[in-house]
Amino acid sequence: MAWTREQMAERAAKELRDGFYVNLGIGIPTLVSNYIPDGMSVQLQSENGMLGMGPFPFEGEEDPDLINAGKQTITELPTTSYFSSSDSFGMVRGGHINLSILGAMQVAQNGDLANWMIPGKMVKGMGGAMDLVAGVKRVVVVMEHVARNKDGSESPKLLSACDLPLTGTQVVDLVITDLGVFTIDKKGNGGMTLIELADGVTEDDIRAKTEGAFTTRLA
Amino acid sequence: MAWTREQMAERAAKELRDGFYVNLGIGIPTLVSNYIPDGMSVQLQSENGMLGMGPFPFEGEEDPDLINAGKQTITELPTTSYFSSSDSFGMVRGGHINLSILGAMQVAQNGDLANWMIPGKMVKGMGGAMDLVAGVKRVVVVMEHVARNKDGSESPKLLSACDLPLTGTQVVDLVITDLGVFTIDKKGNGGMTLIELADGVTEDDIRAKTEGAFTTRLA
Amino acid sequence: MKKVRKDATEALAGLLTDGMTVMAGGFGLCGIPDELIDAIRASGVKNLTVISNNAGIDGVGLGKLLETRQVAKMISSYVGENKEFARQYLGGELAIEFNPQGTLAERIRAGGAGIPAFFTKTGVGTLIAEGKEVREFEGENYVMERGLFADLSIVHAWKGDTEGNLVYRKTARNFNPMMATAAKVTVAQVEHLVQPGEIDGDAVHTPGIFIKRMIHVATREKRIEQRTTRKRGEPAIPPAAV
Amino acid sequence: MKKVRKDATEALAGLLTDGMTVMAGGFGLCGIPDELIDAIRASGVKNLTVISNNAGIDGVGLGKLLETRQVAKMISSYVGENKEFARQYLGGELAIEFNPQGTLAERIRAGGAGIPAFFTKTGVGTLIAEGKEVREFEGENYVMERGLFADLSIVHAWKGDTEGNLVYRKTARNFNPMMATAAKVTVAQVEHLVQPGEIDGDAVHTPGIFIKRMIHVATREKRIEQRTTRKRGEPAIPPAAV
Repeated sequence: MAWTREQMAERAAKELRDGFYVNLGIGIPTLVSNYIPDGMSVQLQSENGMLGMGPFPFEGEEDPDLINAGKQTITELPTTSYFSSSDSFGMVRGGHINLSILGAMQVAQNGDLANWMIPGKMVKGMGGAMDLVAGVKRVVVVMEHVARNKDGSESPKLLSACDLPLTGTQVVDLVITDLGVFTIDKKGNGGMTLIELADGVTEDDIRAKTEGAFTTRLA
Repeated sequence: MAWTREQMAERAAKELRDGFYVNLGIGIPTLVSNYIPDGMSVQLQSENGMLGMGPFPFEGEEDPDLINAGKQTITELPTTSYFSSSDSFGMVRGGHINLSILGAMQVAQNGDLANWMIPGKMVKGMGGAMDLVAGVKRVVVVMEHVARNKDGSESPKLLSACDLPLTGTQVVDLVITDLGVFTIDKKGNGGMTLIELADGVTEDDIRAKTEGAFTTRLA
Repeated sequence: MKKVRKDATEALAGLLTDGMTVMAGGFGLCGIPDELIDAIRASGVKNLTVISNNAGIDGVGLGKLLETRQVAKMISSYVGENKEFARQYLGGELAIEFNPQGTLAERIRAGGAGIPAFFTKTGVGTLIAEGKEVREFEGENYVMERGLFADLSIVHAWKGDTEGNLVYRKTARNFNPMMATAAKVTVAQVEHLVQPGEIDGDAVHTPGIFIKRMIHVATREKRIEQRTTRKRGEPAIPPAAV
Repeated sequence: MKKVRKDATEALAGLLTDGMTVMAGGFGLCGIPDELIDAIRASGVKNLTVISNNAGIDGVGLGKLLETRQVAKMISSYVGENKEFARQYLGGELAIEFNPQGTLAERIRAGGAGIPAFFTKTGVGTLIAEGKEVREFEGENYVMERGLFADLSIVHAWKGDTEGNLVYRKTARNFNPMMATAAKVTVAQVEHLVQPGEIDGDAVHTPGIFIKRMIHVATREKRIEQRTTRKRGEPAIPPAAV
């Protein structure tokens, strides 16, 4: 047993607080918006220049001038404001966004993150990921616990050190995988700590699939 | 015989070109706007955040939210745009303003300019002057040729080197005084050149009142 | 998350401590957060470092905080219009750090945008560059200036919605937008308080993310520092030639 | 001083030279100056360095300049959506300099604002920082990045007056405002051309000073890269919870 994508998103939503401004990456992080508690005010930032991102438009109401950072058509809300890319990343770099939830290829026990480049493969670029992980106050990674290789084998993604080129160093605060939840003391020496297990998952299951060192302090 | 303030302003207006964006300092430079030729498009920038400065308002129509950098009430034009102080000085520092016309206490033959501080006297601050002289493409100084001291004596203002604290180094392109006009090769070694005499003024008159070195090349 | 507070005193509650750094928007008396300044005066908080382009005039704006000796230091570009300022400054009671106006604006913008330092050619070769790194880029010299970040920023806007989205009016914009981004907490006073949706998203100058608390200020007389006018029939100066 | 030109070809006349650097606004296909790109293609100018967040898609936007091999180098943050791009890049025909998106935006803004270099924490400890100065401020490391300035910028705006004052629409703003400030010459295409006075001075995003030439573009179909919709009755995702 492990968490589904939806359950991972639901768990990530517990990191939201009333009044937060949040940037969600593509993939599972996008699903987090389904689990914002009723009555909680959370404004979503899209780094291409928008605060207060609304839902997808109804069919036929798409506006080519209104897209998110994943280039998907979206809508605006009464609270929406638009701004330039430099103002948008001033907001990001300046630490004004409370929370960034994003995916990763690898996370190291010191909070290093790799999610933009695999040597030997076509590199598409880092987009805004390096700015987000460097600038946002709190960075939450949501990812599968292991990578499934083409030959059917599995490779750990929670490592003692990333071997892929980094997106940022000592930037990750929390990792949510399909097997459990880890905190990382990114600016200190506290390392990585397992704090929650997915339903039916044991600490031993996790140890078997985790290359990085961690201590356990389950609630 | 020497030029009046109005004649100095009229001479300075000859530096304007169609399509120019211009910043005018307080005092004589402000008068330059009286001499913009008919049909020439010149937009005046006010460094507190406005492009397209209009005339003073009619009595009773003053708007406290609409002032220039001298804190005077002004009006807007159809072409007017407003922006923040950082955008305004981005415009200045980035070299987008074609011409700055301002007053000075001292100008040196290499283009150094002093106009913000007299040691021993209450210092009010440089305001935007340092940014303007450093950033604007072409800097024209309009000033009296000599300073009149309290005891009735005169001190030259066109010097081999400024003795007052500088506003900028090698920044002045042209100096218009009540006695004549000088070019300065501010980035090269060409020094200062007298190119025009006010009506009835001789080169000897100017030599007698100028401490800085200059060559003469009258048109 | 309610941002709107009843009045200036409530909006600043818990935010004021002796020795703190406060940014205050405005240019001259244009676009100053006067009601918030009044509340700071009433609080009695002392030993402030105030970052503001100017220092008000006697009895108006920051001039009020000078009268009560609540300001220990100003970071400004021009402070000419204030007798009480001059008295304290010449008497050594008040420190002042002069910044070129554009450098001041950019330092604040940098502080808000997570930029700890930048290079500018403003001030190279002058007193302003003393003790600072000067470096050559492409054959020209530039001085390194540092970002500024305050404990509190107070700003004035023309219109704001309850989300904190702000719109400024004409030259009352000036330093307000950058200051709104460059403090741990920013409090705004707005002349017109509206509901979300009443401000076009394209017209927002300061997104609500930067505003933690806000108040609606009843219309009060705005002071004019230099009332300049022309008579009907007089030539238009500066010109309307476009 | 007439800024409005008849069409894109006339607007770019005399401005295009082989080997030049061109900034092109837009994010994905949103807010791209497509008509000006078409005219650059038609001109046949070669060996361009293009600064743009993305590289268009096959047959659309900058994709058109890739097809004709007019681009020698891209400075971008993300270039994923283009087969022809991938082919030329993997074949060594096209150079690419990746910049983090926020660093790219700030480098352009710096270039336009006369800032030759600034420090950012983005990219510290990554490939991006290699060969660049890293410096500590207040206990944290930052990498020095340089301003960018182009020979030509081409931008797209929703509305513009004949003075060159521009207003962008929604997320089509993106990189356009900074790019408008960061080139020797900026040419704008506007969807709605109006007379001075028809745009409120408080609503101007790009003041006319930055725009040297402009064209009115007849409405053309704007392309959508990722058409995402919801059915009526479906829950709103992302949510409208405010």
